[in-house]
This record gives sequence, C-alpha cells and structure tokens, in this order.
Amino acid sequence: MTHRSNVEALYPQIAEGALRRELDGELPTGPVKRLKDAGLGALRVPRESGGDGLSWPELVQVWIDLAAADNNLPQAFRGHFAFAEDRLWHHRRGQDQSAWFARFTAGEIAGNAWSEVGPTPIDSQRTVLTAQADGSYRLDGEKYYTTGTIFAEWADVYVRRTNPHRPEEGEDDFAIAIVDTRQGGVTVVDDWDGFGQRGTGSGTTTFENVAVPAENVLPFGDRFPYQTAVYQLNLLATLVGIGKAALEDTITAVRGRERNYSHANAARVRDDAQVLARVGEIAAAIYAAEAATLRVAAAVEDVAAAAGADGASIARLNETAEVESAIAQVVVTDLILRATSDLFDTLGASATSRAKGLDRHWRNARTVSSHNPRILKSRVVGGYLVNGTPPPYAWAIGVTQRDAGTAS
Amino acid sequence: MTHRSNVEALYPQIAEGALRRELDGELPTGPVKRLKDAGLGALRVPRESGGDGLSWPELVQVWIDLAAADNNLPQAFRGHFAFAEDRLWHHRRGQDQSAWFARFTAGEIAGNAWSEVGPTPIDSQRTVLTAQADGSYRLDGEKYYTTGTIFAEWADVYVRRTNPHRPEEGEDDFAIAIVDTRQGGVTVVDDWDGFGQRGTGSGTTTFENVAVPAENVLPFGDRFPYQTAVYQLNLLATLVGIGKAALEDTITAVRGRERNYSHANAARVRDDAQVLARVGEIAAAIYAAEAATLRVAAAVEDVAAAAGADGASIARLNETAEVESAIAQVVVTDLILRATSDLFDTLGASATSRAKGLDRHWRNARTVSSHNPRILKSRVVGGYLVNGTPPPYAWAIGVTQRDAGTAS
Amino acid sequence: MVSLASEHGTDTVPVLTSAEAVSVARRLSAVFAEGAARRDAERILPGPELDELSASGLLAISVPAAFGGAGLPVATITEVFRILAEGDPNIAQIPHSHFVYVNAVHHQATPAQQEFLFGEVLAGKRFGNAQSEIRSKHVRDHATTLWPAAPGRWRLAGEKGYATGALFADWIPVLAHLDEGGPLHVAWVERTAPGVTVVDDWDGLGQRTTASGTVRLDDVAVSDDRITPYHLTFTGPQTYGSFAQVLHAALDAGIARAAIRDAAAFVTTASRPYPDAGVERAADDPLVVHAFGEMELAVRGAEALVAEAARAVDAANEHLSAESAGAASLAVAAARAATTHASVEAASRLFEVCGTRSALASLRLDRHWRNARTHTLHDPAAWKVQHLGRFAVDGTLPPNHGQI
Amino acid sequence: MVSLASEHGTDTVPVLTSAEAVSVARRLSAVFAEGAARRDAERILPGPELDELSASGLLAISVPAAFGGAGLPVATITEVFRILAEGDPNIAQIPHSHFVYVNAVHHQATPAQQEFLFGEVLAGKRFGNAQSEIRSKHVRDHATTLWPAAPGRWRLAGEKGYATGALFADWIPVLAHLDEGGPLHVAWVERTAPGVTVVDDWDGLGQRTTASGTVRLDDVAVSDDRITPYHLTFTGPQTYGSFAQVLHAALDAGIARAAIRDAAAFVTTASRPYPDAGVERAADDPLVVHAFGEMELAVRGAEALVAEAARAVDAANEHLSAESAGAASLAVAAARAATTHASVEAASRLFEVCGTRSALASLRLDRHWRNARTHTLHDPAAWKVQHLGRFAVDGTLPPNHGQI
Repeated sequence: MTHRSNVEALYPQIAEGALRRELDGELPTGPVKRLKDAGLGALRVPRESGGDGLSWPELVQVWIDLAAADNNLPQAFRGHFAFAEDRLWHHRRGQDQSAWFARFTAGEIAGNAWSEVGPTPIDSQRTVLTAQADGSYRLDGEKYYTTGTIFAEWADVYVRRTNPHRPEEGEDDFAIAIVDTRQGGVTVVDDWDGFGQRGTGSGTTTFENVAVPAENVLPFGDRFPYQTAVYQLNLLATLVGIGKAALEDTITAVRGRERNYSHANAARVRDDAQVLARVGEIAAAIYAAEAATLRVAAAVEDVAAAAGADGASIARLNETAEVESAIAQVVVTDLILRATSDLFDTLGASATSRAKGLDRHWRNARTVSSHNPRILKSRVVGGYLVNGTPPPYAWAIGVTQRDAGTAS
Repeated sequence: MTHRSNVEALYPQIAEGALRRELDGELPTGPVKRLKDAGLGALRVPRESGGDGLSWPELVQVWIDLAAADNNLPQAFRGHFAFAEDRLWHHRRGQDQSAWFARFTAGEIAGNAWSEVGPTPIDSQRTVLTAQADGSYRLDGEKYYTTGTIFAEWADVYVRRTNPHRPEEGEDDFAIAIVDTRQGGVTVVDDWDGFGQRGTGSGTTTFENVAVPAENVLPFGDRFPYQTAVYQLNLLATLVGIGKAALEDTITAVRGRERNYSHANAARVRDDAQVLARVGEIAAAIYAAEAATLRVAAAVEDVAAAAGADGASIARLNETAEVESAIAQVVVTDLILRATSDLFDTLGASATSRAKGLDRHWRNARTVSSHNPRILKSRVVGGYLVNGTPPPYAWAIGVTQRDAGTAS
Repeated sequence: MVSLASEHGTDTVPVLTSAEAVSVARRLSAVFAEGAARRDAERILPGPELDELSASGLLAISVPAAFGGAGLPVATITEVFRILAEGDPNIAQIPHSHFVYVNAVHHQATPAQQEFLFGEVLAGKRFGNAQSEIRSKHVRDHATTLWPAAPGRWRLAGEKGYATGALFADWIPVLAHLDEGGPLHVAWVERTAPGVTVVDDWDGLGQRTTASGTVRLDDVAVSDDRITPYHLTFTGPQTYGSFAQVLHAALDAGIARAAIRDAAAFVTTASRPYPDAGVERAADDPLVVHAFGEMELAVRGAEALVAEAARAVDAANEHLSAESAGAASLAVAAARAATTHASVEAASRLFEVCGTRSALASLRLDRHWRNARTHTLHDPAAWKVQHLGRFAVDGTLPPNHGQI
Repeated sequence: MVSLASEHGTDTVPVLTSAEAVSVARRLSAVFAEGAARRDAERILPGPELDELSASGLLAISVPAAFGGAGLPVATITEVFRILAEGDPNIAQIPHSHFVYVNAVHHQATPAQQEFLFGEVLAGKRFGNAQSEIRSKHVRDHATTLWPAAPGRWRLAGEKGYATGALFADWIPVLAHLDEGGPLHVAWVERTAPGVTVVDDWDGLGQRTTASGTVRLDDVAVSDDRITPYHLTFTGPQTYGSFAQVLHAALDAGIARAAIRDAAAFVTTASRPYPDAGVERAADDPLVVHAFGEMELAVRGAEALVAEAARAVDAANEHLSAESAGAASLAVAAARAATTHASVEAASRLFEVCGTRSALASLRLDRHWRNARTHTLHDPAAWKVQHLGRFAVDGTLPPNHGQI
C-alpha cells in the first residue's frame, strides 16, 4: 500500500461530508487528520525515505481529485507542499533532510505564514525574529491568510531577522523561521471571512515571544526557486477539482430532473439536446482545464528535477514553469468560472435551494481566482511573449528581497 | 539521426513558403515530397522495422508543429497515418507487415478514399470492387474528399465487394482496397474548393477498371478500431498548429506596429496593456488547446498499446479515446476559432491587407472545424455523461457496416 | 411632483405621471439600496419597504385611467421595475405578480370585479400570487381545485409553492380548477381569510428576502364574484406573457446595473492597484477599466433590449395581432436572454475587477450573483434563445403562452 | 412614395421623408444583395449601384431643409445605412464620408459654400474623402499641405490613403495644413481636376470593392472659396465624431444581419441534418436552432444599441452640451463595440450552423467575416470599451475627438 492509495481510499468519505461541512461552516478538521495519517504530506518524500516519491504531475492529479472530494483540502495543504518541496530541493542539492522527511512520513505537516496585509509596506516585515545571546531566536508578530497553519504542527514563517546583540553583523535581513505551533505563544484563529473556500483554514497566526532554535532558521535566499509556480499550480488544481465536483453534481441533478418545459425538445430533461449540449460544453471546459494544469505540472517537474543543474539552467526552467503557470491561469480561470456558473442553465429553479449548495462551486472558484486576477495575468503573459519581459515573480525569490508575501 | 529530427529540420523552410503557397493557391507538393523523403510516414513504424516507433503523444506533437509550419500538411498525411496505424495494429496482433513497413520507410505513403457524398444512401457504396475469375479484383468508382491521395503512392479505398463469379458466396460485403495510384485508371483531381485548408489535396479520385491484387483487399471488419479517434486527433492537432502559427504572426505584427491610437495607454503598441493582455489570452487559449489535444493523444496511445488485449478491454479503451476526442473537439474548436479571429483586435487596419494573409488562420480553422460541427459534438459528450449513450462512431467500425465514410 | 388622486378620497395613493413614476422610483431605489446587503445577510423581510412602495403610488400606475388610475404604458412600468431592482431586486420581485394580476383583471374580470379590485389597488392594497405547484411533473400542471359548496359558493383547497408576494399581499389570486378537472380560474382570497396559510419556507441561494414561500388553502370559502376566468387561456393573440416577462427582464437588468455600481464603488475606494500595473489607483489600470467597459457594454445592450421590448409590448397592446404579439414576445425573449447573461456575468466579473478583498463574506458582494443566478432560473433563458432561433431560421413566431 | 423636389428643377434628386428613405433603402438593399457575392469574388467595383443610390435621393437626405434638402434625423440616416449594408456593406461604406462631409459643410462652411456644396448634393453629386496618411506615426498626423500660390489661390500637394469613396466621388474633400505646419483645413477638389489621381490599390481581405485606395495630389489648384475650416477642431462639444461612428456601427450591424440571413437561407435549403440529431431538416435540430438564437440575440442587441445611439446623437444635436455630446459618444461607443462583436461572431458562427458544405469558396459565404473583420478594424473597438469602462468606473466622459 502506498501513501497515495491510502489517501485515495479516503475520497468517498470526504466527499460525502463536504456539503454538510460547507453548510455548517465547519472546518475539515477530521478529513485533514485522516489525510495526514494516510500520508498525504509524504507523497513527494523520496521512496528511500519512506515517501511515495511522486512526480509533480502525479501529485497534481492527487490534488485535483482531492479538491473534487472537498475543495478546501489541497489549499489547506498548500503551505505544507511548498515547505516540503524546499526540503526536497535541498536534499537533492546534497543537504541531509532526513529529520524532516521522518516528520512528514509520521504525519506532521507545515502551514504557511508569509503574508502581512494592511499597512505593511513592500520590502519590510513587521514579524521579527530576534537573535538571542545563546544563538537561538525569539519570534514576535502576526501573519494573515496563514492557510493550513491551523491544521499544522509547523509554521513556515517569512520574517525580518534582527540581531541586537551583534550590530556589527550588519543590517536586518529576511529569513524563514520554521516554528513548532504546538508550543505556547503561537495562536491560530480561523477568521477567514471569504464567501468561498471557507474550510481552508486561512486564518491569522500570532507569535508571541516564541522560541525558534537556530537550525530552524533558513536563509531566505536559499528558498527553492519555483515556489510561485507551485503556489499557482495548487490553485489551478483546486479550480479543476471544483470544476469536476460541479460537473458531477450537474450530471446527478440532470438525471434527477423530472419536470421539463412544455415546449422542450424531449419529454425527459435528460434527453433534451440543449441540456446535453450544455453538459458537454461544461465537461469539455473542465477537460481542457485539467489538461492545461497537468501540463504546468510537467513544467514544474522539469525545474524540480534540475536541482543539480547550473544556475542559468535552473533560472530558465523556472521562468518557463512560471510563465506556463500564468498562461494556464488565464485560461483555466475563465473555463472553470464559466462552467460553475453555467451549470445552472441545465437545471431548474429548484437548483437554487440553499440546502443543495450548488452555488458553492462558483463561490469557491470565484474566491480561488480572486487570488490573482486573471486580467492581470494575461498582461504578464503578453508582455513575456511580445517583449520578453520576465514574469514578475520568477526572480522574486532567492534573487531580490522583494516582498514574497504577495506571491500567493 | 531519427526520421523525426530530419522532419523537424524541414520546418523553417516549409514555414517560409506557406504564405506564398496560400496566396498563389499552390499545393504543397515540394514540402510533401521532402517530408516523405525525411521519413514522416515512418514515424510510427517500429524501430526494429526502420521507423522511429513514436508514441501517439510524440506523433501528435510532430503534427502540431508541422501544422504550425504549414496548416495543410498533417491533414495531407492523415489518411496515411490511419492506414499505417492499421498495419501497425495488425503487426501487434501478430500479422507480418514487413512489406508495408519497408514501403513506409522508403517514403511511400497512402491517401484516403472513403467518402462518397451526394446521393449515396447510408450503408451502400457505389465504388465497387469486383472479383475476377483469377481471384484478383478490379475497382471502379469515384471518391470525394480524398485528402492526401494526390500526393500518395497508395489509396486506402472503402468499397463494396461483389463476386459475380461465385454468387453462392453470398451477398456483397464491405472491404478496404489498397490501390497503387501509380497505375493507369487512377485519376486524382484537386477540385477542393474550400476557403481554407486549400493545400490539403482533398480532391476527387476516380478508379476505372483498376487492378487490385487479392492480398491488398482487407476485410472491413478487421480495421483498427480507433480510426475515428485518430481522424479527430489529426484535426485537433491541425487546429492547434494553426493557432500556434496565428500567435506567432500576431506577436511579430504587434512588435512591428508603429502607429498607436492617440488616447492609448502607451506610446508603443507593444507596451499597451490592453494589447498585451489580448496576446496573453490568445496564448493561453492555444496552450490549453494543445494540452487537451496531447491528452487525447495519450488516450489513443492507451488503446493502440492494447492491441493484444481482449475485445472488451479494447472496446472500453476505444470508447474512452473516442469520447475524449469529442470532448476535446468541443473546447479546442472554440478556443482556436476565437483566437484566430481575435488576433485582429491586437492589430490595426493594415492587418487586413490580403497580401499579409492573416485571415488564412481563421479560414483554415473554420474549415477544419466544419468537418464535425462543435455544437453537435457537445450533445454527444453530454449524452455519454448523463445517459451513458456511446459516441456514435466508437462502434461503427468493425462491428456494424454503417457507412464509415461519414466518420471523418 | 406627486399629485394626490383626491377624487378617490384621502385613502387612495397618488396617481403618478410617467416622469413622476420614474423619479419616485429613483428616490425609493436609493433608499432600498442602503439596506439591501443587511437584509440579505440577516434575511430580514422588507415589510416596511413594501408599505412605502404602496404608499408612493408606484404599485397603482398600471390601473387604467378609466378606473381612476394612471394607466401608464408598459415602457414606464418596466423602467420603474428596473430602477427598483437596482436598489433591491428582492423588493422589486415581490410586486411582480401584483402587476401581472392587475393586468389580468384588466383583461379578464367583469366590470364590477374591475371596479372593486382596481379600487383596492388605488387604496394601496397589494396582490400576491399562488400559481405554481411544486409536486407537478410539468411546470404548468395544477391540482388545486374550487369545490362546489352551494350555488354561487365554493371552497378552495390545495397547496401552492414559489408564491412570491403572497406573504405581503392583501389579496391572493389562486389558480385553480373550477370543480374537479374543470377549466382553470382565478380565485381571489384575502390573505387573512380563514383557511389561508402562508409559510415563509423559501430558502434559495439568492433573492432571499422575496418571501417566495408556500400557500396552503384549507377549504377557503370563495364566492362567484371573487372568481375570474383564467387569464392564461391564450385562445387568441395576447401580451399577457410578454408583459410578465419584460418585468422579469427589467429585474435582471437592475441587478446587473447594481453589480456595476457596487464594483465601481469598491474599485475606486477599496481596491489596491496591482503592483505591476504601474498605476496609483486600481481604477486607473487599463485592464480593470477594460473589464468595466465590457460589463458596461453588456449591461447597456441588455437595457436597450429591455426598453425595446417594453415598447414592443405597448405597440402590440395598441394594435393586437398574431404578428404584433409575436414580435413583442420575440423582443421580450431577447431582453430576457440578454439580461440573464448580463446580470450573471456582471455579478461574477465584479470580483475580477475588485480583487481578493471583495471576496469577504461580510461585504455580501456575492449577493448580486446569487440574486441573478436565482432569479434568472425563473424560467429557462435557453428557451428564449430557442424561440429567437426558430424565428431567425424559419420566421416561426413563438408559441402563444404565458412564459414568452 | 417618392416626391420629386421640383423646386430644384429636373436635375435634382428626390427629397425623401423618413418613411420613404427607409423603404427606398430596403428596395435598393435587396437589389444590391443579389450581386454582392459576385462583386466580392471578381472584385467588380459597384459603379452602377452607386449611381442608382445617388439617383434615389438617399445620399441627399441629410441636406438641411433650409437648403431644400430632407434634413432627416440621424436615426433615419443610421437605419438607412444599416439596411444598405445588409445588402452590400461595400456599397454602404463608400458614401460614409459623403455623409460625414455633408455634416461638415453644415457646421463649418460659409453660407455661400453651403449653398454651392449642398446644391451639388441635391443634384446627385457625391463627396469622397482623403484624410488618412499611411506613413504617419500616429493615426492623426498629416503632411499634406496647401501651399500659397497667389492671393486667394493655393496649390495642394500630398498623398492620402484609405480614401474610401474617392474613386467614385465628384468632389474630394482633402484634409491639409493651410501653409506649412498651419492649421488644418479641408480643400475641396474635383475628382477630375488636373493633378488629382485616384489609384485603386486597395487589396484588403474584406470590403474588397470599396475602392479605398490612394489619392495623389500633385499641385492641385484650389481657391479660397473651396477651402473650409477643419471641422475636427473640437474646441467645444460636438457630435461630429459620434455621427461618423454611429454610421460605422450601422454598417457592421448590417453585415451581422446579412450573415444571419444567408445562414438561414443555407440551413433551410442546403444543409444536411446531422445523422444523430434524429430530425428531417437541419433547421429542426434544436442545437442548430439554439445557435441561431444566440446569433439573433447578439445582433438584436447590437441593433438596439445602434438605434439608441442614433437617438442620442439626435438628442445631442438638439441640446448640445458637454454632457449630451458625451452621452452620445458613450452610446455610440457601445454601439460600435457591440456591432463589432456581433458581426464578427455571427459571420464566423454561420459556418457552425451551416456545416461542411458552406465552406466551399465558390459560395463566398466567408465574405461576411472578411467584411466584418476588415471594417471593424477601422478604429479599435477596444478603445470604445475603454471609454465605456472609464465612464462606468469614474463617470469620466469620453475625450472630445472624431473617433468616438
């Protein structure tokens, strides 16, 4: 039994409770627990370290199908897969990551804590990691949109590092602190108030004088370069999964419809050519969206597999992955949003019952796609193709210290 | 050097002449000749028989890039790849096909001659193969839309077989005659009068008392089952290639534009956010169309690789390939047609010069997609998903004797 | 300027001119808009707002001049609906059946019934609706029946669903068979009559405060003079269907306009510019502006078709024939299809232009999409397109019924 | 009923009422439609057709009543354009600049010039256009100049492109600087004047017979009385741009309608039904009908916006202000964007509903798409959307120039 097969065995049960959790506004705490136990967090961990060693296209297929079962779950694990990828990147570049791999195979996961919205100016961070006299650190600050952290043993925190004890070491720099959320001083509040993706655990995390050992502080410049593409890919997979769930619900609802319009083409709705054609169009949109998303996964795989290559090759592959993720976002967003809104055209007025929750697919897709407006991505793609302008985030991590918190 | 690399080396030269051939209404006879010599027709032939042994996704990528160089070429070779696939299918099922493989590697190709439009009723064919006393055959009749046959050494002809010498052998049946086009009595006329895909060589082929040896007559029921999916896939690849060529032309034209609208967002057109966004949208549409097409190719590969499997497995895989090709057609047609028409939105009035031929992309895409109206395919897809209605052609070949000539 | 219809005494509502009606509607719409998000969030039914609407005279503008009403054209009624819906489409939807039944009284009731029922409307009373039955197979099957009780007296029994407006009505016109399997008639029962129960069990994802619940009729006494023939017999050309439909179209056009309005308000005050756009305000980003332009274009197109359709209904009312009624139905079909598309699209694209923060549930900006998506399913827009297509291909006029 | 304007003598064209103009346009449109495909295929310029158009009086309908003309409103002129374009949009495009320059004379010429030029129009003469210069960087840069020759006499030198109508014109108004770098003026030169060469070098993919070629001006003598100020100075509110634009919109609306008409004719007579549809005629396939419905819907929406825009231009002409002119420009922007979309889309979807056989080149059914695609690039529709967007976001009125 692979971790993957254990994970996939959970889908029917997870899917069954998804609508109820949505209507009750309940976090998917139980499903997340079971997925952690089943080894979802270890899917990319190398086989020799107890993981499944999945490729990116394989992992993305898992994300898509998981999102079809419950739209929130891949996003809830997004921060984990990014952090785990960073560990894998360094493993491939020769660093020993066995301690982390052991944690992941034991079911521990990490959440994300990078964003500071509100008054935070670009290129500054109010979450501060202060070096102590003994070489360890203390962390104070507040992060928003900490997706998945509420479910996680570890928080992956983007910080400003300061060393009051050794001013001679120069100015503050930016770093990543990996914080054990199980200790006192870490508070996670699920205050996410979106009308979609309500169960992603995208809350606020507060750190008050939290201890961080020195080995858990990582230089920001060493971060794996394709994090932006991975983030986008996670959102793309979520969109596709939402689309697949919407299609499934549509087909079920069409099969169940009894009343047809009296001048319709056929006595039964399920035989009506117009209705079938619309279902076909929705299915086709989702088919293309899934194909495009898996193609981006292949581009991410290319850069991930190049961990040992020279910097120029990595940069080139990373740019490709980044551009492809932007390209796919333009078209996938459009296809899925349209599909989740158009599905109502195949159904009658009874489809608008709140209890059926058929609007959740649109609300979820709309929320996911608000992360990076499609209309702005299309300009990035056009600028790259016409003028060779690099996508804005390909160079953001590991090269400059531009606010990476916006790269979500 | 593989055949594939030889073929790919020809693209720049082929692309350079494409616009001129289009404007002059000239058949791509030279490019076809060079492609035959380079081994395009042997790409699927097993390596041990002198071919490249390409998988379907690999072959489809070749088609796409070839169509980007000249939209007509993959379609001109469509009949060949179908016939060659039939040979490969029987090779995989244990029949010796070395004679055919030798011909293909020597640069000989086959064209298609299945359609009889006009008064032909379903389930009848006016092209008749008459058994002779010596066991050989003679062929008489006329076929339309014989795409590629004008360039081919062989014609793959769907016929009604009759045996006046042995009436006791029962009623006429349907068969495939493989006819050497180099002999007298075979006439191919390029009378294709479409406003697009003008260089596909889709003319009329006439057979007058043409000799066909018995070994070149194949039972219709033995035809490889996924021909319909292969045909669709060829059209999909052509559409994607057209889209890629259109995108390339658009980018070049945008880079070259000097005059901008005086209230525009930027002094240079190439810096105008609206123009760049539109280019990005076109690119994204083509990216998704290509991804969907390659995904169909993977489904075709699955059935092609199952030549040795039981009938039920083959039927199931074939149905999947068929449905996926229909699904992809719905969305790819829409994406490419829109892209080839929208490209003008990034350009000025000078883009409408006939000499620039920018309308050819739309005319070509429109012609390709008229082969199987998208609006009708969407119903097939919906019917399959909602009611489990099998797609109309999955069972047409090898099971019933329904007029396979419409399966294009 | 609102003039009081003094000839009906002080108990009557104002009789408005077209210009007055539009201006009163604008004023009320602005007021209704303020509370719309909160009513949607907390599901507060708009009782006081409806009373204000009645008092304004807007619900009486279709009463014929011969009966002391304003007798305003469909063009004005439609524009009033559109304006009110821009404020709160829930409030606008509630009197939809009121106008439809005022129209029915005009065409189907006896002079005595007209005198009485129009008088009620001029006195500020509201008509509801109890028409659809949920358990039927086809949308237009009915089981509710007027059972004979005594000469000239009947008892009405049955259950109706999606009864928008019934909760707030003074009179509920109920569609019922006259005796078992008999011809369809309309029984006018008072909301407060014994045996009438209105249950507020509507729980849709949008149009949440329309109170489109269930009406139960438990042996309600009805006398002959409160029974009118079914106005939907459609034996000849009619504009009953196109009138009802153009008001639905106006409602969706109002939702679409409201979505653009709220999107513009958000973008100009709350959206952050995208860092790479190189602009100070999100509202100056040419791609945001372009998206607004596309939304504006779709909504203007829909509005133009609504206005065109309303004029076509007025024209058909003036010279009624199969051709003029068919032309009105086609114009209305186009208006319905266009407003369906424009409202769903504008309400969805709102988030594309406003960015991440607009997705906060507390802002209730998704209510526009939920309202549009819910109301546009009232009857299928695909069928409007089908009728337009039949006309485009063959010149076939649409069928003669109440949904087009 | 066409009445002859006898007071201008027998040499003048009929002065038409609005109803007459529409009916004459319908008759001519039907005639023009017959030869449109052949003219496109063989690139036959429509000389006789233009003469028929002039003789009908339709090219004189905008001459003010004070000068003996019909003085018809923009609403009628627009509808006439739309109808003619449905017949053959090449023929309709040729007199576009004629109407624009009649309008210019109305607003910018001296009474004497008006008397003369309007007289020419009433006598059946046509105005062309020589405005754009191909080699300029911005669309509105100009190098053509009136060089001083003697007091009151000038010689005109330069080259103009995209000069639609010039080949068939009696008078060519040429945009030129008055002296080197001086203010822009319009020089009126006779088509046959020495030094005027019109080259039919237009080779577009669509609108192939509009003769939109090059005008070469080789020291053409022009006297003061044939020079009018540039009507595009835009120092105050104007409807010059919106009038020109609404006619462009009408032209695309006509193409769209023609595409539907030809598609319906093909589907009902030549298309084979799809075997699996289970219908006898392709025209009965619900999905084909649905596609027609969508096309019809888009085209009706575009037509409604064109009519609305024309009325807005009339309204602005009546009470000219920055607001009314801005509203007209926005209404026209919506019409242009909608007709662009509807014409390209209907002309492309034609093939989706008609099937494989419609792709035969000899049918020339692709001419609708080529015509739409070519004419809609006249100036960018994206900018119409941008102006609508600026208005929707911020209430910003569009700029004051000739392309909106």
